[in-house]
Amino acid sequence: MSKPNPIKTTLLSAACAVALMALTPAQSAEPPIKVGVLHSLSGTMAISETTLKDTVLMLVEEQNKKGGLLGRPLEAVVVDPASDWPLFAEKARELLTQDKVDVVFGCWTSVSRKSVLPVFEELNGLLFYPVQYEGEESSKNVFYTGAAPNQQAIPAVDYLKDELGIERWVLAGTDYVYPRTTNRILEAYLKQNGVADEDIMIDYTPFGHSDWQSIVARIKRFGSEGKKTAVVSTINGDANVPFYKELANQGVTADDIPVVAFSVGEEELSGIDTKPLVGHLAAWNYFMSVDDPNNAEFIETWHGFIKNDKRVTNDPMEAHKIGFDLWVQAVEKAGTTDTDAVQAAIIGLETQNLTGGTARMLPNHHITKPVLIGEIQEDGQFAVVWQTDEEVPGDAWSDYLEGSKDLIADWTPPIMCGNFNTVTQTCLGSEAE
Amino acid sequence: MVLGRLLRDDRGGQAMLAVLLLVAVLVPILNLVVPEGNPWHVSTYTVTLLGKYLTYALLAVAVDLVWGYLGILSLGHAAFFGLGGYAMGMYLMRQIGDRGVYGHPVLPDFMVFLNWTELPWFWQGFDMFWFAVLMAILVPGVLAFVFGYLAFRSRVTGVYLSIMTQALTYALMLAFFRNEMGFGGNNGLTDFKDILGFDLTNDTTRIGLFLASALTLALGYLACRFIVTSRLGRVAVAIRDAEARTRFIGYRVDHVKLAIFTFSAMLAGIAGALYVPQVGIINPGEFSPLNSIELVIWVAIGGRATLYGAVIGAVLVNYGKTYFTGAFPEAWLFALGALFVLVTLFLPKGIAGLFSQAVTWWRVRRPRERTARVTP
Amino acid sequence: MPTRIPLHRGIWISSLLVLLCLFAVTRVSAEGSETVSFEAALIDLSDPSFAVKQAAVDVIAASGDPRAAALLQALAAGQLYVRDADRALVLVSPSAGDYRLRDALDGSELGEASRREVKKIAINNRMRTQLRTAIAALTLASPDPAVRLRAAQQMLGDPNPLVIQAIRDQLEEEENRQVRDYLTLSLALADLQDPATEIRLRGIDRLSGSLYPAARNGLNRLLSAETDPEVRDAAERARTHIERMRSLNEAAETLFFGLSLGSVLVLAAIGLAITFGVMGVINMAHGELIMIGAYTTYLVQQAMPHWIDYSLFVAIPAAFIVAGLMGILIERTVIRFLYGRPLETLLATFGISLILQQLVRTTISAQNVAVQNPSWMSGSLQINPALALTYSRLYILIFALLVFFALLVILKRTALGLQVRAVAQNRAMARSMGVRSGRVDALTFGLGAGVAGVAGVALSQLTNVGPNMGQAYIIDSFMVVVFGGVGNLWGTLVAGLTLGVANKLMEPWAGAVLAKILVLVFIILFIQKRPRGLFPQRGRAADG
Amino acid sequence: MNPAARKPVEQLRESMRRDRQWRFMYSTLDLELDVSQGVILYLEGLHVSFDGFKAINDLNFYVNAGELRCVIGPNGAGKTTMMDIITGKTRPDGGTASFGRSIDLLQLSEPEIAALGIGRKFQKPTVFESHTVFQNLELAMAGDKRVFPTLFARLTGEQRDRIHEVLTTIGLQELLDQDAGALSHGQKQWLEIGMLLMQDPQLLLVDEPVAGMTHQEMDRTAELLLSLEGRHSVVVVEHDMDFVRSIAKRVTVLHQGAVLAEGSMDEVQNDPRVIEVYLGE
Repeated sequence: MSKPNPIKTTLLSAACAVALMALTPAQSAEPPIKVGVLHSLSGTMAISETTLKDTVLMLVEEQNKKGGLLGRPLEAVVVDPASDWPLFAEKARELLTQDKVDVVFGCWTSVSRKSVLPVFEELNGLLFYPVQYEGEESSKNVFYTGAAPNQQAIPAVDYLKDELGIERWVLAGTDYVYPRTTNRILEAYLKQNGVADEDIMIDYTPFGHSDWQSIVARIKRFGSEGKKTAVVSTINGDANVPFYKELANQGVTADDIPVVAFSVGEEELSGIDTKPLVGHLAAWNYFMSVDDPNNAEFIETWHGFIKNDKRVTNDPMEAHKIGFDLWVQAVEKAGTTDTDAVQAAIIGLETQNLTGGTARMLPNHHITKPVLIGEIQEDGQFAVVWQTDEEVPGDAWSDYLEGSKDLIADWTPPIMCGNFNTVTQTCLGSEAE
Repeated sequence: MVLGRLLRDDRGGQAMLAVLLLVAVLVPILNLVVPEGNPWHVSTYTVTLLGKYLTYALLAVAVDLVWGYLGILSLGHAAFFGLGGYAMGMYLMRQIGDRGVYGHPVLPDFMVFLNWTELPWFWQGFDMFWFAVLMAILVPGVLAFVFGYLAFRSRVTGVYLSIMTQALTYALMLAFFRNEMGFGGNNGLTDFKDILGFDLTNDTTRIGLFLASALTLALGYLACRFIVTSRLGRVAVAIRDAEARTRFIGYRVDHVKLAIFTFSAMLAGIAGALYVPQVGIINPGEFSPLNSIELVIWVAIGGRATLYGAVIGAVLVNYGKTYFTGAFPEAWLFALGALFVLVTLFLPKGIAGLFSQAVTWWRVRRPRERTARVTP
Repeated sequence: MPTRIPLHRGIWISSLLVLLCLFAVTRVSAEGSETVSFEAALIDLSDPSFAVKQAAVDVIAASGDPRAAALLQALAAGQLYVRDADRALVLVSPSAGDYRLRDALDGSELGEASRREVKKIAINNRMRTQLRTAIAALTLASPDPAVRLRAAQQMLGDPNPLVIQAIRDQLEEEENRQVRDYLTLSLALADLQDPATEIRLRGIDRLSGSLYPAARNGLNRLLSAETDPEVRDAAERARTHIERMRSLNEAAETLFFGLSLGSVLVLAAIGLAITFGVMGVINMAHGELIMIGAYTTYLVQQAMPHWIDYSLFVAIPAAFIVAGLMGILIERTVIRFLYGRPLETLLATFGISLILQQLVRTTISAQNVAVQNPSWMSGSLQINPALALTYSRLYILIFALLVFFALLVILKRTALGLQVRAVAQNRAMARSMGVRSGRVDALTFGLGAGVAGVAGVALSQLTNVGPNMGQAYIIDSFMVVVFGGVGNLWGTLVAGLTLGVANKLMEPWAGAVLAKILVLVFIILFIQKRPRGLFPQRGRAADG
Repeated sequence: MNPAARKPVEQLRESMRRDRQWRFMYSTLDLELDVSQGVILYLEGLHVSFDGFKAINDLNFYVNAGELRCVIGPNGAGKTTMMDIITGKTRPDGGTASFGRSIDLLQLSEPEIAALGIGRKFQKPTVFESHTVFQNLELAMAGDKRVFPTLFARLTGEQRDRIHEVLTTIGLQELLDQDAGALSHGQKQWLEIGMLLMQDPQLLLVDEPVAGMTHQEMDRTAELLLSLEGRHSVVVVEHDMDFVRSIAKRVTVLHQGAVLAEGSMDEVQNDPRVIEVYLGE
């Protein structure tokens, strides 16, 4: 049973493939800088994560066209954690110890991030995490380029409240940590804004829930009591199709009861018959339809790379783009790929958003983002109907939750802490060491 | 001596244990003594990987005991494995203490964020290692006992039983997904710090866990051998082949089934308890019915009704998975699927069957086959 | 069409429009634009800013121009485009490949145009609401009852006196029952606001027994303000009456939901009832056969994009054949070697299911695919204002029963059925009596697989179609078959519907997840009581 | 109280008998077999019907201790069903079945009945095919058959001797290490009878022992059964008249679930009803 580690061969092959793909003009003798890609290529999450894998490969290729980094070529190392959470931790360890990658771009679900977090902290690696998430976390080794709740949920609610005059709220979500946290934050926020208990309905469903009859009926009743009602949906990927279909069939249209979703983007829509969804909303930090030169260029390169101009771009892709740019800048600034140096260098760096404005890496390892509300159109794209005037800084610890309103994250001296309690002036938990 | 008796006519087992011993001795040396960079160095990554395989192997042995010898196809052993895992996970969570992100002295992070004020009753006592281990064995045991008592008493057999065990693990999965259950919902339990005061991230700790797994596997294997070589084991096979007859010569079939089923469940629980600290996370995915089916397939591939076959099957299939998921991410499911089909079609006795056939070929005096023919 | 408005009603409507118009003008000037004329507003419609567009809509609505209604309807329906060349507004209908253009105002043909040349006028929720109100005002007198109905619904509960007046006039003319309901309801609601007690009482009297949510809300609003005790308890009584009737309807609704969920379970399980129940094959690839059916639907729709409404009638036989052939293939290549070893069929078919999934991932795509609902499948059948049955569910319920009885007939009445049962009971005997058991096995399995495929067509209308969809149904299917009693079709039907209803009855107080768990636990305990399911099979064939 | 009410009350009282209230409160071992009347098996007024069809219809049947009784009868006469009732496989709709005078068989489960010393051989021989002949006998051996004793059980010297003794009785001594699955049809029959003997039962129920046997095998079987007479009570159900004549002293003829005739072979064969039944077919 004692055997030479199999994975080496694997990754070499994968790596070679990529290296070939990325014919760098600077074929220097310098050892390449390794970029790990940790996205599921099989299993349930493959639906979303495969695209992100391609995105990183594209970014690496582009960078190599520019002559690599520090005069060294970049080399992507791809592994498949197969939507299996323990496997995520295993593969992360593999990337960091076997392949000695300098940075990792990866993960989608919260549980996968939670699963790899200890590994990155133990081996002091770098992870760029591109998906909107529930917050309540800030690790020295992780950079959160997706939206924190205050960069997606709260602005969306503000829009519904102020622009559409919504008075009753249905918070519907799949039963896992992201919806739970988001809804608890929203509940607290709404109550602060004087919404009464009986005007908030919270409902959780299991993953891939497919029979929405009763719930939609309840929503319909809830909405038929005279006050303008909206649904704030944190329903996870697969369950959305039957949900929207049921809404449409029971005659709930976007103008009676609009649904604003946080997990439905261009990629998801491409797999849905959009007729029943038209007019419903989504809150993101990026829409493919945004008219901006950077965005146009990005879409063009993407279509060129994936060799299919039907493919859409979406928010997590932009997040990877931003993360990658910032990392490149940081490495150049630090002159090395050493983790601590890059961590020190990256804070405060800025890069262009694809939707205009700039993204800045904050001391809490989150970034500033504009928030856009889009309405779903027949063609599966979003028409932007509202957007924040300036970028919103990502907030690691929500101000609306009991446990965390006193916490801040700041990875610059003197605090250097992911969960610093401003009241007791102490750094809590393990990050203290 | 006992060991001798247990391993008589069990060449496969002897070989397996020998290899296990070899690995258990070599790996720590190659990992700790041999410096990194040296081609002989075994990375900690590989060590944990092996540790994981060993726990799977133990699980497979447990399944083979009930399926191979008792003829009960349990599609619910992942449930017992998972429960054992959760028991250990709860202990590890309690060990985190106030090092959680919210710095709460007692409550694990996910409880703080669910606004829970104090520890629910079923989390009491899990700060003690011995208690956690006890629970890792008892909880699956009790569940198996209750389920088995109902099922075997009312003579639920064959496919019905299999589907019921599947329902059991499915129900558990749904239950553990619920955050109200107080087991961390979909995220499960993770971010463990240390076990018995040893830092989990420490190489020696990992080696320790690896050795523990190896030892437990060996002991578990011998325990199962002891059962199958005893008269009880022969009664079990008798039940598998002719249940009614066994009843008529005066054995309480339901009692025999219950005893062995429960024991097997406990074994699975132990496997789970060893699995969690090595992979660093336990979540409801472990209860997924597909996992249960998959581990039945390990046994089938290794060779039903040969305990060492189960070990081989578990290690091979998982090694294959680790390899294929990296080698050809797009095609590995084809490979796996084809493997299952071909083995059932052409190797009804699995790999172990191949061995014994090979042996019988060149051995003049045919050694008695204890591996009974596979009958549904 | 508004040309045919009788004079006196025309006056009212135009005065109503005038009011809207004034309203609009103030609004528009607030927007900082000076446009008031109809033509100028037309130009504004193609403006990117939603604010400007809204202003323009108000103007158009108020202009009293005969073409307004048609124009706004086109805008609401998303058919209104602007031609880049001359910024002229055009009505667009998709034609082969490209667009067919008609002048938005006089409807004259403008010939073909490519997608590049025209740009759609995007609207948002606000504009939709605004448009509906405006259109309602313009079309209340439309000759088409359907249009009038929509208008009446839209105006429901609008306190604006002019609107009320318009409604009153329309009511005199109106002969369509449904429209009358709405109009009278609006008036009743108006009555509630009336200072005069007896008028309020009249309103309450009219409202009591009406199931429209608006009625109950009206009463609630009244009760929150009302002081007069007489009116109060009249309103109270009316409300309790309404509530009782509503709760009755809700019960009926829940029952329907249950049956519908049940029918889905039955559909998913019925194929398994044959492959597993009759042939004793633990077919883990069953879910994937369903998936194949669903994907067939998708491909059929791809093949006939302009005939979505008929696609299902093509898809059903197609799915049956494709899945059926796949089933026969599986049976001939793998399963036939495994008869009498049911537990090993489980392992083999599980392998097959993995292969089929990955096959779809690689050949079609890892993403879900979009299967569209035919128009006749969407929407719902309004029994009464408080109870509506969604067509898709209704048809699928019926469809499930059809499939079930079709199978029953095949198994009980046809020669094949006879042979199937013969082989199932005693293979050797059947053989010796000249039944070609090999052929029968293949056909039986093919039948089961085909039915699974047909189920896939139905499911594609309810949920998403992707490589993993099979996994979602396999376990439930086995539960249903085992619960019903292996080898008994009736058992499967009863079991499926029972579980569906039980699930839905529990869902309101237990929540979706807990309900499912409870159902599972119930099944486990039930099987302990009756080890062979609801309708156990007699004789030796049952001994698995 | 009125007589109508009495019967339920009786039933209640019966069901409330303290010693019968909880299954675990009494074990089968303390039930003493009482053959003081010289009768070992009483079947009285038994009724069984399978959805309408009366398989057993007011059957009264007695077996004396130590006798060898043959039961014949056309198909569907209820022979096998009778065996099922005795061994607890089938519960009758009415009537009583007791082992000796005191032990009510209808209260007991199959293993308990087996433990009391009623052994049964099935029509179709069922032995444990993946065990050796020796192991088959070992498993059948009388003794404590609860789980843990079985787990730690070791063969003692005299147990071995007992097994070998039986091996010789059934004439399989040189095949003791062979897998039972590899035995011939006849050998399986004998092995099964051997397994019965290992339980040293009071009463053996032997169902069609010679079906599909060669003549030599039949003779061996006949000897075997005769050799049991006296030590055990044996009930043999058989179709083959020659065989029955070769072993029977008393013969019972079942017809339509009831006893049609009883007596020596000759008496029975000359009984007009019997002839009518057999020729009637």
